[in-house]
Amino acid sequence: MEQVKVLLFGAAADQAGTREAEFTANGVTLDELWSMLTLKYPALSPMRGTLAFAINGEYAKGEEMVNAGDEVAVLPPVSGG
Amino acid sequence: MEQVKVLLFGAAADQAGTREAEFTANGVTLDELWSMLTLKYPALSPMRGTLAFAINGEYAKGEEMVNAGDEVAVLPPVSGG
Amino acid sequence: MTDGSFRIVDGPIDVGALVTGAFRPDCGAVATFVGTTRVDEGEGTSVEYLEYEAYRPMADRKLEEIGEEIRGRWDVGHVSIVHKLGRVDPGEPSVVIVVASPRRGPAFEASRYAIERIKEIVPIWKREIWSDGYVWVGSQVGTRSTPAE
Amino acid sequence: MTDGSFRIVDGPIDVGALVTGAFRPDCGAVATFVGTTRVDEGEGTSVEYLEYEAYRPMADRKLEEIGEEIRGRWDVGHVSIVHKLGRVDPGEPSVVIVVASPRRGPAFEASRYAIERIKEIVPIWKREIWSDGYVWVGSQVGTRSTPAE
Repeated sequence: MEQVKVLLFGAAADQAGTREAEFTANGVTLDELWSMLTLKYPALSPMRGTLAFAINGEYAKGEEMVNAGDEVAVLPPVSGG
Repeated sequence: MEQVKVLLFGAAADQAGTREAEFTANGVTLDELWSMLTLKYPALSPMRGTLAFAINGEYAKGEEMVNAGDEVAVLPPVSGG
Repeated sequence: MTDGSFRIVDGPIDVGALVTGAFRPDCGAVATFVGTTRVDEGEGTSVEYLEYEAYRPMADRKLEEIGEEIRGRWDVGHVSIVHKLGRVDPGEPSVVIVVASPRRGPAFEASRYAIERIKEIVPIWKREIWSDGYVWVGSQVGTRSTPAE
Repeated sequence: MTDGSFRIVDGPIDVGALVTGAFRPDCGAVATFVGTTRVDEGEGTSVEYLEYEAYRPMADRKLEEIGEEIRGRWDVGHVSIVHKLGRVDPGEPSVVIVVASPRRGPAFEASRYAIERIKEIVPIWKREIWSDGYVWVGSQVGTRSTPAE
Protein backbone atom coordinates (compact mmCIF):
# COMPACT_ATOMS: atom_id res chain seq x y z
CA MET A 1 0.00 0.00 0.00
CA GLU A 2 1.25 3.46 -0.84
CA GLN A 3 2.58 5.64 1.87
CA VAL A 4 2.90 9.34 2.67
CA LYS A 5 6.50 10.27 3.28
CA VAL A 6 7.10 12.94 5.93
CA LEU A 7 10.40 14.86 6.05
CA LEU A 8 11.36 16.79 9.16
CA PHE A 9 13.89 19.61 9.32
CA GLY A 10 15.86 21.61 11.84
CA ALA A 11 14.31 21.81 15.28
CA ALA A 12 11.40 19.58 14.21
CA ALA A 13 13.77 16.75 13.31
CA ASP A 14 15.44 17.24 16.69
CA GLN A 15 12.19 17.09 18.60
CA ALA A 16 10.91 14.04 16.71
CA GLY A 17 14.29 12.35 16.91
CA THR A 18 14.05 11.50 13.22
CA ARG A 19 14.37 13.24 9.87
CA GLU A 20 11.94 11.01 8.02
CA ALA A 21 8.77 9.04 8.72
CA GLU A 22 6.19 7.08 6.69
CA PHE A 23 2.46 6.92 7.23
CA THR A 24 -0.25 4.87 5.59
CA ALA A 25 -2.67 7.58 4.57
CA ASN A 26 -4.68 8.73 1.57
CA GLY A 27 -7.15 11.59 1.25
CA VAL A 28 -6.50 13.03 4.69
CA THR A 29 -5.97 16.67 5.53
CA LEU A 30 -2.60 18.00 6.65
CA ASP A 31 -4.17 18.58 10.07
CA GLU A 32 -5.16 14.93 10.25
CA LEU A 33 -1.67 13.86 9.21
CA TRP A 34 -0.28 16.12 11.94
CA SER A 35 -2.37 14.20 14.50
CA MET A 36 -0.88 10.93 13.27
CA LEU A 37 2.58 12.47 13.45
CA THR A 38 2.24 13.74 17.02
CA LEU A 39 0.76 10.43 18.11
CA LYS A 40 4.01 8.82 17.01
CA TYR A 41 6.28 11.72 18.09
CA PRO A 42 4.58 13.52 20.99
CA ALA A 43 7.56 15.88 21.52
CA LEU A 44 6.54 17.63 18.29
CA SER A 45 3.21 18.81 19.71
CA PRO A 46 4.37 22.02 21.42
CA MET A 47 5.96 23.23 18.14
CA ARG A 48 2.67 23.31 16.20
CA GLY A 49 2.23 27.09 16.35
CA THR A 50 5.65 27.76 14.86
CA LEU A 51 5.60 25.21 12.05
CA ALA A 52 4.82 25.50 8.36
CA PHE A 53 4.18 22.57 6.02
CA ALA A 54 4.84 21.75 2.42
CA ILE A 55 3.14 19.15 0.21
CA ASN A 56 5.35 18.02 -2.65
CA GLY A 57 7.66 21.01 -2.21
CA GLU A 58 5.06 23.78 -2.01
CA TYR A 59 3.75 25.51 1.11
CA ALA A 60 0.36 24.13 2.16
CA LYS A 61 -2.23 24.87 4.84
CA GLY A 62 -3.78 22.51 7.40
CA GLU A 63 -7.00 21.90 5.46
CA GLU A 64 -5.21 20.84 2.27
CA MET A 65 -5.39 17.19 1.25
CA VAL A 66 -2.57 14.70 1.42
CA ASN A 67 -2.67 11.61 -0.77
CA ALA A 68 -0.70 8.41 -0.94
CA GLY A 69 2.62 9.03 -2.68
CA ASP A 70 2.83 12.64 -1.52
CA GLU A 71 5.88 14.06 0.21
CA VAL A 72 5.04 16.21 3.23
CA ALA A 73 7.68 18.43 4.85
CA VAL A 74 7.56 19.78 8.40
CA LEU A 75 9.21 23.20 8.35
CA PRO A 76 10.27 25.12 11.47
CA PRO A 77 10.65 28.91 11.10
CA VAL A 78 13.16 29.36 8.27
CA SER A 79 16.42 31.03 9.25
CA GLY A 80 18.49 31.22 6.09
CA GLY A 81 20.65 34.19 5.14
CA MET B 1 54.58 89.48 -5.18
CA GLU B 2 52.45 86.55 -4.05
CA GLN B 3 49.81 85.18 -6.32
CA VAL B 4 46.48 83.41 -6.08
CA LYS B 5 46.57 80.13 -7.96
CA VAL B 6 43.32 79.13 -9.70
CA LEU B 7 42.73 75.52 -10.74
CA LEU B 8 40.01 74.69 -13.26
CA PHE B 9 38.42 71.28 -13.72
CA GLY B 10 36.23 69.42 -16.15
CA ALA B 11 33.97 71.58 -18.28
CA ALA B 12 35.38 74.76 -16.68
CA ALA B 13 38.90 73.89 -17.83
CA ASP B 14 37.49 73.26 -21.30
CA GLN B 15 35.69 76.59 -21.46
CA ALA B 16 38.68 78.55 -20.18
CA GLY B 17 41.07 76.62 -22.38
CA THR B 18 43.38 76.15 -19.41
CA ARG B 19 43.58 74.08 -16.23
CA GLU B 20 45.50 76.65 -14.21
CA ALA B 21 45.81 80.41 -13.93
CA GLU B 22 47.52 82.89 -11.60
CA PHE B 23 46.24 86.23 -10.41
CA THR B 24 47.84 88.99 -8.37
CA ALA B 25 45.26 89.41 -5.63
CA ASN B 26 45.06 89.64 -1.85
CA GLY B 27 42.04 90.22 0.38
CA VAL B 28 39.48 90.01 -2.40
CA THR B 29 36.23 88.07 -2.30
CA LEU B 30 35.70 84.97 -4.39
CA ASP B 31 33.15 86.98 -6.38
CA GLU B 32 35.79 89.61 -7.15
CA LEU B 33 38.26 86.91 -8.16
CA TRP B 34 35.57 85.46 -10.42
CA SER B 35 35.32 88.84 -12.19
CA MET B 36 39.08 88.81 -12.78
CA LEU B 37 38.82 85.25 -14.07
CA THR B 38 36.01 85.96 -16.54
CA LEU B 39 37.78 89.11 -17.75
CA LYS B 40 40.65 86.86 -18.78
CA TYR B 41 38.48 83.89 -19.87
CA PRO B 42 35.12 85.29 -21.04
CA ALA B 43 33.88 81.85 -22.15
CA LEU B 44 33.57 80.90 -18.45
CA SER B 45 30.88 83.54 -17.79
CA PRO B 46 27.83 81.52 -18.85
CA MET B 47 28.82 78.69 -16.47
CA ARG B 48 28.59 80.81 -13.29
CA GLY B 49 25.26 79.42 -12.13
CA THR B 50 26.47 75.83 -12.25
CA LEU B 51 29.86 76.29 -10.59
CA ALA B 52 31.06 75.74 -7.05
CA PHE B 53 34.35 76.98 -5.63
CA ALA B 54 36.91 75.81 -3.14
CA ILE B 55 39.52 77.81 -1.27
CA ASN B 56 42.49 75.68 -0.19
CA GLY B 57 40.56 72.48 -0.75
CA GLU B 58 37.33 73.37 1.06
CA TYR B 59 34.04 74.52 -0.46
CA ALA B 60 33.63 78.31 -0.19
CA LYS B 61 30.94 80.86 -1.04
CA GLY B 62 31.23 84.02 -3.17
CA GLU B 63 31.61 86.43 -0.25
CA GLU B 64 34.52 84.53 1.32
CA MET B 65 37.97 86.12 1.18
CA VAL B 66 40.85 85.01 -0.97
CA ASN B 67 44.37 85.94 0.03
CA ALA B 68 47.75 85.77 -1.65
CA GLY B 69 49.09 82.22 -1.51
CA ASP B 70 45.62 80.66 -1.56
CA GLU B 71 44.63 77.97 -4.00
CA VAL B 72 41.19 78.50 -5.53
CA ALA B 73 39.45 75.73 -7.45
CA VAL B 74 36.67 76.20 -10.00
CA LEU B 75 34.38 73.18 -9.73
CA PRO B 76 31.69 72.27 -12.26
CA PRO B 77 28.85 70.04 -11.03
CA VAL B 78 30.57 66.95 -9.68
CA SER B 79 29.80 63.72 -11.52
CA GLY B 80 31.75 61.01 -9.74
CA GLY B 81 30.43 57.55 -9.09
CA MET C 1 17.35 40.08 -20.94
CA THR C 2 18.32 39.17 -17.40
CA ASP C 3 21.11 36.74 -16.64
CA GLY C 4 22.37 35.28 -13.37
CA SER C 5 21.94 32.10 -11.39
CA PHE C 6 20.42 30.67 -8.20
CA ARG C 7 22.41 28.05 -6.39
CA ILE C 8 22.70 26.22 -3.11
CA VAL C 9 26.26 25.02 -2.57
CA ASP C 10 28.20 22.96 -0.07
CA GLY C 11 31.64 24.48 -0.67
CA PRO C 12 32.89 28.03 -0.17
CA ILE C 13 31.41 30.89 -2.24
CA ASP C 14 33.69 32.78 -4.62
CA VAL C 15 32.34 36.24 -3.81
CA GLY C 16 34.63 38.17 -6.13
CA ALA C 17 33.72 36.07 -9.16
CA LEU C 18 30.01 36.48 -8.39
CA VAL C 19 30.26 40.27 -8.18
CA THR C 20 32.40 40.80 -11.27
CA GLY C 21 30.26 38.25 -13.12
CA ALA C 22 27.36 40.69 -12.81
CA PHE C 23 29.12 43.53 -14.67
CA ARG C 24 27.37 44.33 -17.95
CA PRO C 25 27.73 47.25 -20.37
CA ASP C 26 23.98 47.95 -20.16
CA CYS C 27 24.04 48.28 -16.35
CA GLY C 28 25.56 51.12 -14.33
CA ALA C 29 24.97 49.79 -10.81
CA VAL C 30 25.74 46.52 -9.05
CA ALA C 31 24.46 46.09 -5.49
CA THR C 32 25.71 43.13 -3.49
CA PHE C 33 24.67 41.75 -0.14
CA VAL C 34 26.77 39.21 1.73
CA GLY C 35 25.54 37.56 4.92
CA THR C 36 28.40 36.39 7.15
CA THR C 37 28.55 34.51 10.42
CA ARG C 38 28.53 37.01 13.27
CA VAL C 39 29.83 36.14 16.71
CA ASP C 40 28.83 38.18 19.74
CA GLU C 41 31.39 37.81 22.48
CA GLY C 42 29.52 36.78 25.62
CA GLU C 43 30.86 36.06 29.08
CA GLY C 44 33.54 33.56 28.22
CA THR C 45 31.43 31.67 25.69
CA SER C 46 30.38 32.44 22.14
CA VAL C 47 29.10 30.85 18.95
CA GLU C 48 31.84 28.77 17.36
CA TYR C 49 30.22 28.53 13.94
CA LEU C 50 26.86 28.22 12.18
CA GLU C 51 25.56 25.14 10.42
CA TYR C 52 22.95 25.37 7.66
CA GLU C 53 20.60 22.76 6.25
CA ALA C 54 18.00 23.02 3.49
CA TYR C 55 14.94 21.24 2.16
CA ARG C 56 15.96 20.62 -1.40
CA PRO C 57 14.89 20.93 -4.15
CA MET C 58 12.19 23.19 -2.66
CA ALA C 59 14.86 25.65 -1.46
CA ASP C 60 16.39 25.85 -4.95
CA ARG C 61 12.99 26.59 -6.44
CA LYS C 62 12.23 29.27 -3.86
CA LEU C 63 15.48 31.05 -4.70
CA GLU C 64 14.46 31.03 -8.35
CA GLU C 65 11.03 32.35 -7.41
CA ILE C 66 12.67 35.28 -5.65
CA GLY C 67 14.63 35.95 -8.83
CA GLU C 68 11.40 35.96 -10.82
CA GLU C 69 9.74 38.31 -8.34
CA ILE C 70 12.68 40.69 -8.70
CA ARG C 71 12.64 40.59 -12.49
CA GLY C 72 8.91 41.34 -12.37
CA ARG C 73 9.31 44.36 -10.11
CA TRP C 74 12.53 46.05 -11.14
CA ASP C 75 14.52 46.74 -14.27
CA VAL C 76 17.49 44.46 -13.63
CA GLY C 77 20.10 42.98 -15.95
CA HIS C 78 21.53 40.37 -13.58
CA VAL C 79 20.37 38.62 -10.43
CA SER C 80 22.41 35.92 -8.69
CA ILE C 81 21.82 34.33 -5.32
CA VAL C 82 24.12 31.71 -3.80
CA HIS C 83 23.49 30.15 -0.40
CA LYS C 84 25.93 27.85 1.32
CA LEU C 85 24.98 24.83 3.44
CA GLY C 86 26.95 23.12 6.17
CA ARG C 87 29.47 24.81 8.42
CA VAL C 88 30.09 28.56 8.10
CA ASP C 89 32.79 29.98 10.34
CA PRO C 90 32.78 33.49 11.87
CA GLY C 91 33.36 36.14 9.21
CA GLU C 92 32.68 33.66 6.39
CA PRO C 93 29.83 34.19 3.90
CA SER C 94 26.68 32.07 4.03
CA VAL C 95 24.72 33.95 1.37
CA VAL C 96 25.66 36.25 -1.51
CA ILE C 97 23.15 38.30 -3.51
CA VAL C 98 24.25 40.29 -6.56
CA VAL C 99 21.94 42.51 -8.58
CA ALA C 100 22.93 44.62 -11.60
CA SER C 101 20.61 47.29 -12.93
CA PRO C 102 20.90 50.20 -15.33
CA ARG C 103 20.37 52.50 -12.31
CA ARG C 104 21.32 52.30 -8.65
CA GLY C 105 17.86 52.68 -7.09
CA PRO C 106 16.53 49.37 -8.42
CA ALA C 107 19.83 47.60 -7.67
CA PHE C 108 19.69 48.61 -4.00
CA GLU C 109 15.99 47.87 -3.63
CA ALA C 110 16.17 44.48 -5.32
CA SER C 111 19.17 43.26 -3.32
CA ARG C 112 17.47 44.26 -0.08
CA TYR C 113 14.26 42.59 -1.20
CA ALA C 114 16.13 39.38 -1.98
CA ILE C 115 17.58 38.93 1.50
CA GLU C 116 14.25 39.77 3.18
CA ARG C 117 12.47 37.19 1.01
CA ILE C 118 15.13 34.55 1.64
CA LYS C 119 14.48 34.96 5.35
CA GLU C 120 10.73 34.61 4.73
CA ILE C 121 10.23 31.81 2.24
CA VAL C 122 13.34 29.72 1.54
CA PRO C 123 13.39 26.47 3.55
CA ILE C 124 16.88 26.82 5.00
CA TRP C 125 17.68 26.56 8.70
CA LYS C 126 20.73 27.41 10.73
CA ARG C 127 21.86 26.34 14.13
CA GLU C 128 24.43 28.04 16.30
CA ILE C 129 27.15 25.67 17.43
CA TRP C 130 28.47 26.59 20.87
CA SER C 131 31.15 24.81 22.86
CA ASP C 132 28.41 23.34 25.07
CA GLY C 133 25.83 22.40 22.45
CA TYR C 134 23.72 23.90 19.68
CA VAL C 135 20.56 25.99 19.25
CA TRP C 136 18.30 26.13 16.19
CA VAL C 137 17.92 29.83 15.36
CA GLY C 138 14.26 30.91 15.40
CA SER C 139 13.09 27.78 17.20
CA GLN C 140 15.15 28.06 20.40
CA VAL C 141 15.40 24.27 20.39
CA GLY C 142 18.70 22.56 20.93
CA THR C 143 21.08 20.76 23.24
CA ARG C 144 22.46 23.69 25.23
CA SER C 145 21.64 23.72 28.91
CA THR C 146 20.62 27.40 28.53
CA PRO C 147 19.26 27.46 25.00
CA ALA C 148 17.44 30.78 25.40
CA GLU C 149 20.67 32.66 26.08
CA MET D 1 36.37 49.93 16.07
CA THR D 2 35.84 50.58 12.39
CA ASP D 3 38.40 49.65 9.76
CA GLY D 4 38.51 50.25 6.02
CA SER D 5 40.13 52.70 3.62
CA PHE D 6 39.36 55.56 1.23
CA ARG D 7 41.33 55.67 -1.96
CA ILE D 8 41.44 57.24 -5.38
CA VAL D 9 43.32 55.03 -7.82
CA ASP D 10 44.50 55.11 -11.41
CA GLY D 11 44.61 51.37 -12.05
CA PRO D 12 41.83 48.77 -12.00
CA ILE D 13 39.94 48.05 -8.77
CA ASP D 14 40.20 44.55 -7.25
CA VAL D 15 36.53 44.28 -6.32
CA GLY D 16 36.71 40.77 -4.86
CA ALA D 17 39.55 41.66 -2.50
CA LEU D 18 37.68 44.75 -1.33
CA VAL D 19 34.52 42.81 -0.52
CA THR D 20 36.19 39.88 1.24
CA GLY D 21 38.47 42.36 3.03
CA ALA D 22 35.37 43.67 4.82
CA PHE D 23 34.41 40.33 6.39
CA ARG D 24 34.70 40.44 10.19
CA PRO D 25 33.50 38.05 12.89
CA ASP D 26 31.63 40.89 14.64
CA CYS D 27 29.63 41.79 11.50
CA GLY D 28 26.84 39.74 9.92
CA ALA D 29 26.14 41.88 6.86
CA VAL D 30 28.29 43.32 4.08
CA ALA D 31 26.62 45.62 1.54
CA THR D 32 28.55 46.56 -1.56
CA PHE D 33 27.83 49.06 -4.30
CA VAL D 34 29.75 49.07 -7.56
CA GLY D 35 29.27 51.79 -10.16
CA THR D 36 30.11 50.62 -13.67
CA THR D 37 30.24 52.34 -17.05
CA ARG D 38 26.85 51.98 -18.70
CA VAL D 39 26.41 52.31 -22.45
CA ASP D 40 23.01 53.05 -23.96
CA GLU D 41 22.88 51.88 -27.52
CA GLY D 42 21.69 54.80 -29.62
CA GLU D 43 21.14 55.03 -33.36
CA GLY D 44 24.45 53.77 -34.59
CA THR D 45 26.50 55.70 -32.04
CA SER D 46 27.16 55.18 -28.33
CA VAL D 47 29.53 56.07 -25.53
CA GLU D 48 32.86 54.33 -26.05
CA TYR D 49 34.11 54.81 -22.49
CA LEU D 50 34.10 57.24 -19.57
CA GLU D 51 37.05 59.28 -18.40
CA TYR D 52 37.29 60.54 -14.80
CA GLU D 53 39.36 63.33 -13.29
CA ALA D 54 39.56 64.58 -9.70
CA TYR D 55 40.68 67.58 -7.69
CA ARG D 56 43.15 66.00 -5.35
CA PRO D 57 43.81 65.96 -2.46
CA MET D 58 40.39 67.54 -1.82
CA ALA D 59 38.65 64.50 -3.34
CA ASP D 60 40.59 62.14 -1.06
CA ARG D 61 39.58 64.18 1.97
CA LYS D 62 35.93 64.27 0.92
CA LEU D 63 35.86 60.47 0.65
CA GLU D 64 37.23 60.27 4.17
CA GLU D 65 34.61 62.77 5.34
CA ILE D 66 31.88 60.51 3.97
CA GLY D 67 33.42 57.66 5.92
CA GLU D 68 33.31 59.77 9.09
CA GLU D 69 29.69 60.71 8.44
CA ILE D 70 28.80 57.03 8.09
CA ARG D 71 30.62 56.04 11.26
CA GLY D 72 28.75 58.80 13.08
CA ARG D 73 25.33 57.68 11.87
CA TRP D 74 25.43 53.90 11.75
CA ASP D 75 26.92 51.01 13.67
CA VAL D 76 29.47 49.83 11.11
CA GLY D 77 32.59 47.71 11.44
CA HIS D 78 34.12 48.43 8.05
CA VAL D 79 33.77 51.16 5.42
CA SER D 80 35.86 51.25 2.24
CA ILE D 81 35.44 53.48 -0.78
CA VAL D 82 37.66 53.25 -3.87
CA HIS D 83 37.18 55.49 -6.91
CA LYS D 84 39.10 55.06 -10.13
CA LEU D 85 40.32 57.91 -12.35
CA GLY D 86 41.12 57.89 -16.06
CA ARG D 87 39.50 55.64 -18.59
CA VAL D 88 36.72 53.24 -17.53
CA ASP D 89 35.37 50.95 -20.24
CA PRO D 90 31.76 49.73 -20.52
CA GLY D 91 30.96 47.23 -17.76
CA GLU D 92 34.09 48.15 -15.80
CA PRO D 93 33.89 49.55 -12.25
CA SER D 94 34.58 53.23 -11.51
CA VAL D 95 33.64 53.18 -7.84
CA VAL D 96 33.33 50.47 -5.19
CA ILE D 97 31.75 51.00 -1.76
CA VAL D 98 31.85 48.25 0.87
CA VAL D 99 30.19 48.53 4.28
CA ALA D 100 30.15 45.82 6.95
CA SER D 101 27.80 46.10 9.91
CA PRO D 102 26.57 43.77 12.64
CA ARG D 103 23.11 43.99 10.99
CA ARG D 104 21.90 44.34 7.43
CA GLY D 105 19.78 47.50 7.80
CA PRO D 106 22.71 49.78 8.59
CA ALA D 107 24.88 48.11 5.94
CA PHE D 108 22.32 48.79 3.20
CA GLU D 109 21.58 52.33 4.37
CA ALA D 110 25.22 53.31 4.74
CA SER D 111 26.27 51.98 1.33
CA ARG D 112 23.42 53.85 -0.33
CA TYR D 113 24.30 56.99 1.60
CA ALA D 114 27.92 56.75 0.48
CA ILE D 115 27.15 56.75 -3.25
CA GLU D 116 24.63 59.60 -2.89
CA ARG D 117 27.19 61.67 -0.99
CA ILE D 118 29.93 60.91 -3.50
CA LYS D 119 27.69 62.33 -6.20
CA GLU D 120 27.07 65.44 -4.08
CA ILE D 121 30.37 66.49 -2.56
CA VAL D 122 33.41 64.68 -3.99
CA PRO D 123 35.20 66.75 -6.65
CA ILE D 124 35.37 64.12 -9.36
CA TRP D 125 34.16 64.64 -12.92
CA LYS D 126 33.48 62.29 -15.78
CA ARG D 127 33.18 62.83 -19.46
CA GLU D 128 31.59 60.52 -21.98
CA ILE D 129 33.89 59.73 -24.85
CA TRP D 130 31.96 59.19 -28.08
CA SER D 131 33.36 58.39 -31.50
CA ASP D 132 32.69 61.99 -32.53
CA GLY D 133 33.85 63.84 -29.43
CA TYR D 134 33.21 64.07 -25.70
CA VAL D 135 30.68 65.55 -23.28
CA TRP D 136 31.24 66.49 -19.62
CA VAL D 137 28.45 64.80 -17.69
CA GLY D 138 26.36 67.33 -15.73
CA SER D 139 27.74 70.34 -17.62
CA GLN D 140 26.70 69.38 -21.16
CA VAL D 141 29.93 71.00 -22.36
CA GLY D 142 32.15 69.23 -24.86
CA THR D 143 33.30 68.77 -28.39
CA ARG D 144 30.41 66.80 -29.82
CA SER D 145 28.39 68.53 -32.54
CA THR D 146 25.20 67.45 -30.70
CA PRO D 147 26.32 67.51 -27.07
CA ALA D 148 22.80 67.53 -25.62
CA GLU D 149 21.99 64.16 -27.17
